[in-house]
Amino acid sequence: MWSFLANPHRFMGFSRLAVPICFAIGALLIGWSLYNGLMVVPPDEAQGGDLMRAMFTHVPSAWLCMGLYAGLAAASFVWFVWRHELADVAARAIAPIGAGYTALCFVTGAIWGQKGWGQGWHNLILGDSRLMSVLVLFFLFLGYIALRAAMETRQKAAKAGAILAMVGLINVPIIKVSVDLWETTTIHQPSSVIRIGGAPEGAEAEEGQGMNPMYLQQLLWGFGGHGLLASALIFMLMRAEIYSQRSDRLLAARLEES
Amino acid sequence: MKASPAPLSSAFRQALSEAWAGGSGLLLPLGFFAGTAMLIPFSLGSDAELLARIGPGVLWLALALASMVTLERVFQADLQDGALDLWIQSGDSISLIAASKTFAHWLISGLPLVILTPAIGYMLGVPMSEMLPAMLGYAMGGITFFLWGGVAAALAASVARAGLLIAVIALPFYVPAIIFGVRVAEEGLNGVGLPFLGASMLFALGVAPPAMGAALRLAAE
Amino acid sequence: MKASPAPLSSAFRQALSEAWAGGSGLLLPLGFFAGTAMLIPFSLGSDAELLARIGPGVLWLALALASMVTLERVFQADLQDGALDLWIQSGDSISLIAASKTFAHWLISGLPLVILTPAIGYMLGVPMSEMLPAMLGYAMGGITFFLWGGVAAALAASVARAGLLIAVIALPFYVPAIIFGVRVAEEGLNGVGLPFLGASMLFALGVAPPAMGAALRLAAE
Amino acid sequence: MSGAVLIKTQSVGAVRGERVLFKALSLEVRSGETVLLRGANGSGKTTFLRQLAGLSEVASGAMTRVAAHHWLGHTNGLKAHETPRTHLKHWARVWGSNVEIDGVLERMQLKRPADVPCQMLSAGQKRRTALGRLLLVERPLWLLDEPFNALDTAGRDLLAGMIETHCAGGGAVIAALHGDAPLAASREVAL
Amino acid sequence: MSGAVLIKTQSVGAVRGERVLFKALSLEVRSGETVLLRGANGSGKTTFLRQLAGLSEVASGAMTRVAAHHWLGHTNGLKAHETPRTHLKHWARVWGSNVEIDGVLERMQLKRPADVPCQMLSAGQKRRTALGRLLLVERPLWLLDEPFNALDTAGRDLLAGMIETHCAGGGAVIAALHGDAPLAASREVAL
Ligand code: HEM
Ligand SMILES: Nc1ncnc2c1ncn2[C@@H]1O[C@H](COP(=O)(O)OP(=O)(O)OP(=O)(O)O)[C@@H](O)[C@H]1O
Ligand SMILES: Nc1ncnc2c1ncn2[C@@H]1O[C@H](COP(=O)(O)OP(=O)(O)OP(=O)(O)O)[C@@H](O)[C@H]1O
Ligand SMILES: [Mg+2]
Ligand SMILES: [Mg+2]
Repeated sequence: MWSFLANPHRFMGFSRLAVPICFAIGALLIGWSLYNGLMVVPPDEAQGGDLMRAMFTHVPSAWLCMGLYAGLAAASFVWFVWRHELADVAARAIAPIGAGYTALCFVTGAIWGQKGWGQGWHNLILGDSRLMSVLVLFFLFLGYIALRAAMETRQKAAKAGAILAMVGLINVPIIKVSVDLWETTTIHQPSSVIRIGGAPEGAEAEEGQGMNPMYLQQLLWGFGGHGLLASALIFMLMRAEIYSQRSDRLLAARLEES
Repeated sequence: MKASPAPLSSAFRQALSEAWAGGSGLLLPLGFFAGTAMLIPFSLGSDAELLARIGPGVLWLALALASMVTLERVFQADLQDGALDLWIQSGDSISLIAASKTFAHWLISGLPLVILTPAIGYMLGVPMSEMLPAMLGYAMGGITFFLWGGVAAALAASVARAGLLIAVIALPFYVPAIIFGVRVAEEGLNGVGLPFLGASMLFALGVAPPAMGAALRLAAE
Repeated sequence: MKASPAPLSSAFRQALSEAWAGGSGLLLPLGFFAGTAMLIPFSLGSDAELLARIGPGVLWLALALASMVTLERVFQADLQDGALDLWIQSGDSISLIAASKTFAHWLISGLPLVILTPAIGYMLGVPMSEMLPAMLGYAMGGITFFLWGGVAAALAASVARAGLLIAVIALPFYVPAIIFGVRVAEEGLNGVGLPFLGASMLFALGVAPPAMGAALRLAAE
Repeated sequence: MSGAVLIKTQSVGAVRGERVLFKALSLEVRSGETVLLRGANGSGKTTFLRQLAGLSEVASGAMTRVAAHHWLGHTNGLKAHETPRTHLKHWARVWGSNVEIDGVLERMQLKRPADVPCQMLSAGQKRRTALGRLLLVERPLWLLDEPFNALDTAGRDLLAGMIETHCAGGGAVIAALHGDAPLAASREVAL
Repeated sequence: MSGAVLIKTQSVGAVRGERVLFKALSLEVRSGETVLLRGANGSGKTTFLRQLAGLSEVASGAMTRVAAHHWLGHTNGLKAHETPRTHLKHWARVWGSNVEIDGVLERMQLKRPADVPCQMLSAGQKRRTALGRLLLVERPLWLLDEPFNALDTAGRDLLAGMIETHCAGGGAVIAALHGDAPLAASREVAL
């Protein structure tokens, strides 16, 4: 599909349909997960009571922001090696959305943590390794956006951005390792989703934070919804960029004539 | 020396658009201060009480850094591209022009710390009551830093790679502002820090522009 | 790409003399670090125990700052005066040339902190046993900083006023080195910090030069 | 030689390093004149022009400046992020000029790259932008350091025309120049 | 036209911004030739030269580089703190040349300012220093962008002589130039 879409014309055709569809389904899924998450499922007192309902945004956005950085690096790689113009358009569009989801992850995490971690937990934002690595990810996005904005031409912005995104990707696991090795007591809970299906009920209960399958369902709906929403937003930005490139070209052609 | 405000406002505008063009507007300075705040716990450890106590002090270093990093190239670029020659011959006070350029750069690169102070302070666990004094301290201290940094940058304009030179010239001048600035944050608006911080800012406002002017004339020779 | 070492050593020598000429030899970097160390008690208060605990961490920030301030102009000047064009066409690997320039600048602007560590540490009351690990940490961390700072500076070489941009790009890359560097100082040479600091330095040594090379080629376009 | 004196130097000298570049240089320029400074590379033309402009100190002798002047040095005075239009607008504001910028751009044949940042302009386009400053406000004396550098043939003719018009209108030009000039000099000064 | 081909382009094009500067530019330069690039300001001479030198990417078409080249652009490539002597020594080391630097300085008439930092040199002295690089190592192809700028009459003749000798010895020169050249061009290419 990717080689099929590499042609901007086909992309425009595809995305004209894809944007509204992704928007609609994404909104539906997010709405459904939020409705269930906020209204239906019982609050989990062990995890902050009603505040834990932030989870249905927090966890999808946490997954997405990491995925989007990988996507940014992949698009940059494709552009750098094969010079597919569309890959650069995609990279350019992914960056602000990725930064947005990183911020969303942080904000929802903060809301969730309000009660769960007790008063004054925010003292620890800068002292917690999980939180720090998300913050560093945010800065990688930010640096990428700022670098692109500072370059004079689109070509240069594309190339400089690609170099930074690729180098940054290899830096991500290092940051992850270093931050985990950093002497902090993370108050963030470890990954639990993956164990939900496989682990026996007892083991979960033992942990005292086992995830109710009902939660998991909403999480997955939410993840799907946010994934589609992010795709729709990215496609939209890409379309805007392609339009502006086209109009630039038209304008230049008209100047050339006159 | 004419008294018309047009040259000053144009110099201000040009510097503003220069600072803006160099880095996607305010996003960059905001990112810079947030980024430095992010480095603090890494280098100082994650002890919450400690962070709340010294974090704001470290941000003074970030502000000092921002002033030097920003100003290093301003006058040197003017010298190299010949714009300084034009300014000196414009018939307006080169001191005032330099001051208004410095002010523009403070707006872009120094003021964002003031704006970010509540957010960073919240993350570091600084008590709410200290926030407003801290902001005032960063604002007045920032202006002072940028003025002295401008003097150092003007003095170093004709030296090829002046980065650390500027720092060494400027740092001693930063000391009073830091001392009083920290005091303002600690003892609030009623303490003795505020008038002294104000005095050192006014002193910089009075002395730095003519010094910049003289240094720039010298650089153009 | 020829394999002769002459171009690399010449690039190194040229950069060394540039750094030396730009700042009256080693005096300036030494002054810079001593000056920053002097500012620490002013901004953080004079509690002896506190100073010994966090002073060394603040020096990490000073080192990060020195790397950025120093490198900002290096590649930008090469671009503006046309020397970059010559390097790119010299037939040698521009990556290696950039790396050797970076190394020269580290020697002048980063190494002095290592040399000063005993003196500053003594002033701040840091225990003697932590001195050697701290020096090792500053040395290896400094090389890492300068390499990543070089990448950021090369990426931003064609941007007019790139100071803060370079900082924002480079800061995330500084994080691992700071974390491990601080650990090395705390837990000594036998801890887990040293191998990890070494690994992140080696990683930078492997990845940064090609990235600098690609970025410089782009800047010259 | 009937015009009013615009600038006058009396046995001016310049020292660079330990070297005396020139001494006892006396010059009187009146309105209507085109004075060319001639001399080998490094003979001190730029130094003298900078003294005339008040940018460098005079080592010995005296200088009387009567009229306002325009300056164009070896460097163009353009900022990387400025476009020709914003550059000219900026100096028009500083100098309090009401000239229409579009007209100046037209005259300097800069219509096309009017909105391209100077960083990306060709050498000649940069020079033309700098020359456009001369048209923003009327100033009797023009001090030009190798102004024909980087200009194409059309640009040379354009500048020669500008100088001619300026001198015919009571102005004067002092220009450092190498080789043949496409303009009629009323006087040449050898350095 | 009997010399060996030194460089060859096949319908090369360049795009700047959204503008096509030139397209389908084909050129074959053989040893012994002096090719002048002509064109108005902003027509793309510098861009084309940078493509020939491998500094800029070619938007379309193909380029075959056979021989090594020397490059002299609008900028001289001098560092502010370098003197002409250290600059030439530096590049001689990089390029593995054993030429005597004193001889080159003599030839470029730079004996006097040989130890003055470039920052303080006159425009023509800087240009001469940059031109001195051409004498450090033999390279068949010289790519020169307005090389006569800032040179005085003696400097022009000097450079014209250098170019003539170079071409007579089997080299070739591609130079962008405005106005009359003090050298015999074997071919002119209009952009
Ligand atoms: C600003 C604060 C926070 C940030 C930056 C943050 C960041 C993250 C990140 C990056 C992930 C994905 C980790 C992974 O899948 O490996 C994640 C997942 C998660 N977070 Fe947070 N978090 C924050 C606060 C919180 C709080 C306060 C809670 C609850 C007490 C929480 C609960 C969770 C849960 C349950 C997951 C899913 C874990 C899994 O199964 O993978 N987070 N968070
Ligand atoms: N510190 C110094 N020591 C020795 N000589 C110096 C010093 N500073 C400048 N000079 C010399 O002063 C002269 C300055 O000349 P100037 O730039 O005025 O020449 P010019 O006539 O404009 O030459 P060009 O035609 O090349 O532009 C040069 O010869 C330069 O070498
Ligand atoms: N981003 C851009 N948008 C529009 N035009 C651009 C852009 N970048 C460069 N240009 C144009 O590309 C051209 C570059 O020309 P180049 O420097 O090769 O000219 P040249 O023939 O060397 O001219 P000169 O004789 O003045 O040196 C200029 O006309 C410039 O305005
Ligand atoms: Mg001159
Ligand atoms: Mg050109």
